[in-house]
Amino acid sequence: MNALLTLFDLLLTLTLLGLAVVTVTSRELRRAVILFIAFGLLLALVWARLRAPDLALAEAAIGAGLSGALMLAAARRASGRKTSTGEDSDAKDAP
Amino acid sequence: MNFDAWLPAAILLSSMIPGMLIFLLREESHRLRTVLNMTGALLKLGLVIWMIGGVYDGHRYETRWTLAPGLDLVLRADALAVLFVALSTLLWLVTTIYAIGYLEHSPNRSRFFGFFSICVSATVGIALSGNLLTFVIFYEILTLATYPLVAHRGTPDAAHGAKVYLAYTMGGGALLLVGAIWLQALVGPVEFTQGGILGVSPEEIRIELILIFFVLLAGLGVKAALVPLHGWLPQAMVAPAPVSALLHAVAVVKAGAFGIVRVVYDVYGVEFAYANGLLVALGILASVTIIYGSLMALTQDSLKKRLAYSTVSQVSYIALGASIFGPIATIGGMVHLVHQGLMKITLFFCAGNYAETLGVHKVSEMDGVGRRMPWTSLAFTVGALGMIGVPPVAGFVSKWYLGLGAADAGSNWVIAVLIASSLLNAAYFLPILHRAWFRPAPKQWPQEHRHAGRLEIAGALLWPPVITAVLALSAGLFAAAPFTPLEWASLIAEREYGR
Amino acid sequence: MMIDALPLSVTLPLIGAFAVTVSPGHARGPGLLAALLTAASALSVTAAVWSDGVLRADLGGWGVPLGIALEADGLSAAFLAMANVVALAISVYAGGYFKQESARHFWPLWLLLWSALNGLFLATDLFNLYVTLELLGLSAAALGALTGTREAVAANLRYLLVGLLGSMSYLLGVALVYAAYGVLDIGLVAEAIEPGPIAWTAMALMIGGLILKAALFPMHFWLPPAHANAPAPVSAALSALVVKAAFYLALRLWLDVFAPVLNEAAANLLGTLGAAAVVWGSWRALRAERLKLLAAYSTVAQMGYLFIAFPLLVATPPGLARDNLLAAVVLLALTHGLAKAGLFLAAGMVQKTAGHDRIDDLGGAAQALPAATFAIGLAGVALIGLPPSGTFLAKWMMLEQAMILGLWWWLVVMMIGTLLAAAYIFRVLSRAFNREPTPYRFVNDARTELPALLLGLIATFGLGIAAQPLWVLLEQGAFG
Amino acid sequence: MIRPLEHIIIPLGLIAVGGLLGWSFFLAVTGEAGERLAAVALARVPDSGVSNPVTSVLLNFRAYDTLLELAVLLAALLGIWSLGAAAPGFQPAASVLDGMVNGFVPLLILSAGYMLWVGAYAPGGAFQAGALLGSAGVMLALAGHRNAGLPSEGRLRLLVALGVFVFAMTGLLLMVVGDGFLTYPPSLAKWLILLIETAATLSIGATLAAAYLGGRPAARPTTGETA
Amino acid sequence: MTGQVLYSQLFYGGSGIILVLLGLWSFLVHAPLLRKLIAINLMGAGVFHMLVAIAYRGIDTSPDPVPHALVLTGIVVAVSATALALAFGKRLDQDDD
Repeated sequence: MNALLTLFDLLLTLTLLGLAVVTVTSRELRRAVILFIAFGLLLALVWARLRAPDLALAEAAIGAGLSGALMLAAARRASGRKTSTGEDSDAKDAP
Repeated sequence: MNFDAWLPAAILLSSMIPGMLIFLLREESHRLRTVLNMTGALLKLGLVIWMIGGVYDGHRYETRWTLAPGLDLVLRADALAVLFVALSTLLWLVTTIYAIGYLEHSPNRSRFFGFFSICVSATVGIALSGNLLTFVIFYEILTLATYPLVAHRGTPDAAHGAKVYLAYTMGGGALLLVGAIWLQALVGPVEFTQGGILGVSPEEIRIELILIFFVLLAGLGVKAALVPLHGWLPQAMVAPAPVSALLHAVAVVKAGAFGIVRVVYDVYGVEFAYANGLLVALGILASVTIIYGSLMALTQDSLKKRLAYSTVSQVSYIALGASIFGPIATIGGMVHLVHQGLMKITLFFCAGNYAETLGVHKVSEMDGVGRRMPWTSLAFTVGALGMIGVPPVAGFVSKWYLGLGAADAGSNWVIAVLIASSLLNAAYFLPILHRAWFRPAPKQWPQEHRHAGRLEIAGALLWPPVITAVLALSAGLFAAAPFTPLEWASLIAEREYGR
Repeated sequence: MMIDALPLSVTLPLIGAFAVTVSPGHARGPGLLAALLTAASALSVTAAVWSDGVLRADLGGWGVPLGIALEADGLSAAFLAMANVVALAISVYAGGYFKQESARHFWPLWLLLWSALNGLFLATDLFNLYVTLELLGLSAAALGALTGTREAVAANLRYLLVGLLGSMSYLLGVALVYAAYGVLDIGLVAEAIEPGPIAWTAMALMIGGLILKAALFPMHFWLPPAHANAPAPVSAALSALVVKAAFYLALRLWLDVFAPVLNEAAANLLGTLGAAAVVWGSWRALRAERLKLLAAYSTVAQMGYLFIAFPLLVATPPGLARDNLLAAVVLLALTHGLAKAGLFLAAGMVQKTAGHDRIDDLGGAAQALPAATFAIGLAGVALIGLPPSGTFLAKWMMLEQAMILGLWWWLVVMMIGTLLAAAYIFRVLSRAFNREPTPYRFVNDARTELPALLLGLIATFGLGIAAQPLWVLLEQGAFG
Repeated sequence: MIRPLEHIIIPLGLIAVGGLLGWSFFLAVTGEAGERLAAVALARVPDSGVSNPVTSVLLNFRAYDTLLELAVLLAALLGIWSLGAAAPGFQPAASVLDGMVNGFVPLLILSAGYMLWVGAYAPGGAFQAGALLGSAGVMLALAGHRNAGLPSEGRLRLLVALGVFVFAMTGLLLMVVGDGFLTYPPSLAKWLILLIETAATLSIGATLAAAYLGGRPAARPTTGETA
Repeated sequence: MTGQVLYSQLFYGGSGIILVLLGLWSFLVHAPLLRKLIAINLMGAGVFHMLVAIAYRGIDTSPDPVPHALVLTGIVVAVSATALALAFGKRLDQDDD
């Protein structure tokens, strides 16, 4: 059982880290946000595995869900601006 | 409550509190402002007279207030302090009267008189300082309080003069602070003590102590206008006449000179300073300043600038007195603290009067002012003769004691300096007197304001110089009487040398 | 029945925030009432510490390590008192400063910020401190953007992000501490901590996060635009209190948590950064074209002085000298808080009257507002460190100790800073002298001018002439 | 192109930080910490009024943290409001979405209520419940409801600040009439926690939904329903 | 504490540290606001992950509830900060238009 669990742990964590990497390296903003949401959901799963179901729920609902929704709206706005003004949303300067 | 412990503080507050209140007054409240001013000045004078008597009888007046652990604010009335306090109190009263008359129709008087009072409070604080920390505190407050006075007129000239003034005095203040902190880190809290406190210092910090002396001297030398730190003084002439009078006679330059005296006698101790060659250095510096100031005065056509350079020169007599080892020269230096104040304030009052009444600002415009304004010119003449050292005006007494002291100490070169400087003094003052009395008046004065009354000028402007001239004259005439500056300076010297 | 002023100081502003949130149209009355009550309860905490010693409240009755406690010792009581006096003055000022629309946004956020401040000064739990830091950072950034100009919004967004990064670093340190020692209470952590990589890393993370929030050079870049573009009362709070809170926490951790693991290298690093901040901040303040930008750069410099204290504290052996040094540093921080708040409030008045705050064109406005100009002058005296301000005493004591230790270079740095400060302050004050005769009335608008003037007076005369009580206060658990 | 900051200094710094962090974390985990606070906390759960350990920590042992956390949430929302009014209208939703929303929102609200109740003894609680309420609001907003189902400004303000108020007032009342700030009497603990949690849930839900709208609520609501 | 638990704590905690570093890297090198926010959230997730890891005490032992509560608080704080920062960004965008 331990071996199985270890394998499971390994798989979960590798996927999690992989998601994180592609999130921060993703070229397109909207895609990065979606990847970030996926990352949050997977994190919730890992936390469920670590016997933290309360946190899993909260992360799924708040960390991934609401933060994700907020960021998606922002990304949509950014891409809207991109199409309307012709700017590249990624190059858009944050202060 | 112990009155002795409160008297120094009361003397300080008697001008501080009116000053604070005056800030709050509206511009139009002339009468209330005058009442506050005069009440403060007279109250202070009364308290000081009380204190003079007490100190003479050996009373000990000391206010001690702990600012923070190890840092005490000490106001103590010893003989030297009283000399300076009495001078500033007396001249403040006179100058206040003069300033009320001088600024009668000009704006921003609440601000002016507020800072004026604080300026005097700071001077009194410097005089009464019982330790180096307190001295530094009031020295800096004096800078702060005089800056608005120099800048008061708000013209570009005034702004520039104030800036230069501030740059010099802030720099000096910083040096003084560094020296004070350094000294305190070495030897602990520095209380002013007759005979000094460093006589018993260990040998291995001797070099550091000597270094600190020069740091302190540089800090004090700025206000005392020692060459080459005198650059601010002629620039600060843009201030209104009462301010110049106060700056030159009482507050700023005197604070520096007084500080040098304190450091030499009550911190280092005259024996320590003598033994380590500090006095020689100070003497050379003072002599250079005396000669340089006189030479510069000779070349100025602007009356106020000529007087300013004269101050540079004259104030250094005080430092010179401190630099000669021996009680007689000490008396000469100390008494000059008062005498120079009386004479120089007279001269500045008169210069102000000429400018106010006739628009005369330059020496070359002074032809015939004697007949046009006889009382003012008489006062001016007394002051000028005193500066040269003509008996029986007060200046003669100072120079006489300085010379005697120098001879006593075997410093013949000092006598040479004195003679040279007196000749130079004569060279830049006598032509003025000649113009004033013996040259015909021009048909048209540069800018004449005819005074409506019986006198040549308003009473508030005339009486102050006349009074100070009379005082300067009497200080010389009755020099041997009790409670004259000379007597008092002898008392100080006696106590400093422990004889 | 009992009333415990410790939780009261934190919750009263919260309840006030509720009141002004639900009645935005009438925010000023309840807001001022809440301000008054909050300040009263916080000052009563200080008074109680003064007379009875350290105060502690176990919230929830569980006690440490399980529960969270609030504690007021001399150090927290001193900062608490300063912060609440300043905050009260800012509240009164804001009552006259903000108009209808911005008032409704200002008051709830301001009370939340105040709650965070009091919570931070009283907290003893490392994680609770994280929450107060976040509350502080969020409400401060939101308040800073209230002017609504693009510069303000952009600068405060940057401030928000930097603050978040700082909090994150701090939180990482907390996680490490909990992992290693299993407790979060400051006292318990201090008992458990021992020198080693864990403690060093945790210290670096936590203090590193805090110096980001305290705007220590070179992490100061976010401060000047954020503070200069905020509304005047908010600038006052940000410069006087918010960065000071981060410094307080760094000092607290340094003294109470990491005391066993301190080393000279870390202290010298902080001191060197502080020295750079002093010189650079003062220089930029001198070059600043706007009054509020000048004040903001001056904050950068003043924070530098505070960090110079660390190497001195480490080099001084425990005893009277170290106690005095600590008190001097606290005195410096308190004086600066009062003075800088006074400066910003007065600058706000001048700005309102002149319609701008370009220093070179201030002439008439400065002369027409004697009280505000006086407040700038008094605050300036304290910022320069001239007598009779508290700063003067503090600098004197710090420098004397530096000289006793033979560390003369700190004296050089501080004197350079002092002279530069004199230059930039008098650059402003010189504008107050103008040929135009202006109708002289000392006070023109009491509600906005008096708070500024009072803060300046306390900084310059209160703390400079009567600093002794601070020592009495710090006797309560802060010395040792 | 090699930019030295981005390609050399930052990665090297990160490696250093990572190494230090990893080393310290390794030492911390393998060190003497033992059970940390687990045993203490778990032992006191029966006294806390709820049986879910996380809820007992959140609402009882470390309730003060949670109070301030609600304040953080409120501060964020007030900050958002101070930055301007909500962007004018979302696009009208597709009818399919609308129909889905109509079915989904009541379900979310129902599960929020359940989650709030169940938090006392099982995974769940105020935050999760509030998050569900918030998602209901988000969904409504996506479906084109201009106010995300939130009430008018006056009531909305009450709603978002309610959590902080109830929490703080409970604490103060307990201080005045009881044993101390937020010190629940054991017999009442369960109900007080439920009261606070209910208020907190409403506030969290309303705050998150309002935050999603991203600006001050319109002066006049177009829809009257509450979330 | 068994070796298995220790291993899990180290493993998950270590991956938390990697997440922190990833987030930090992204925060430092990416300018757009949204990317910075994702980065900060990622860092937060990393720290929370560490806390969850040290709370873990084995598959059949109750975990330490204290870090769980901390993480829950942290999640709410993070979403608050994200929402506020996005509102700032939105305001800037509006000003640009």
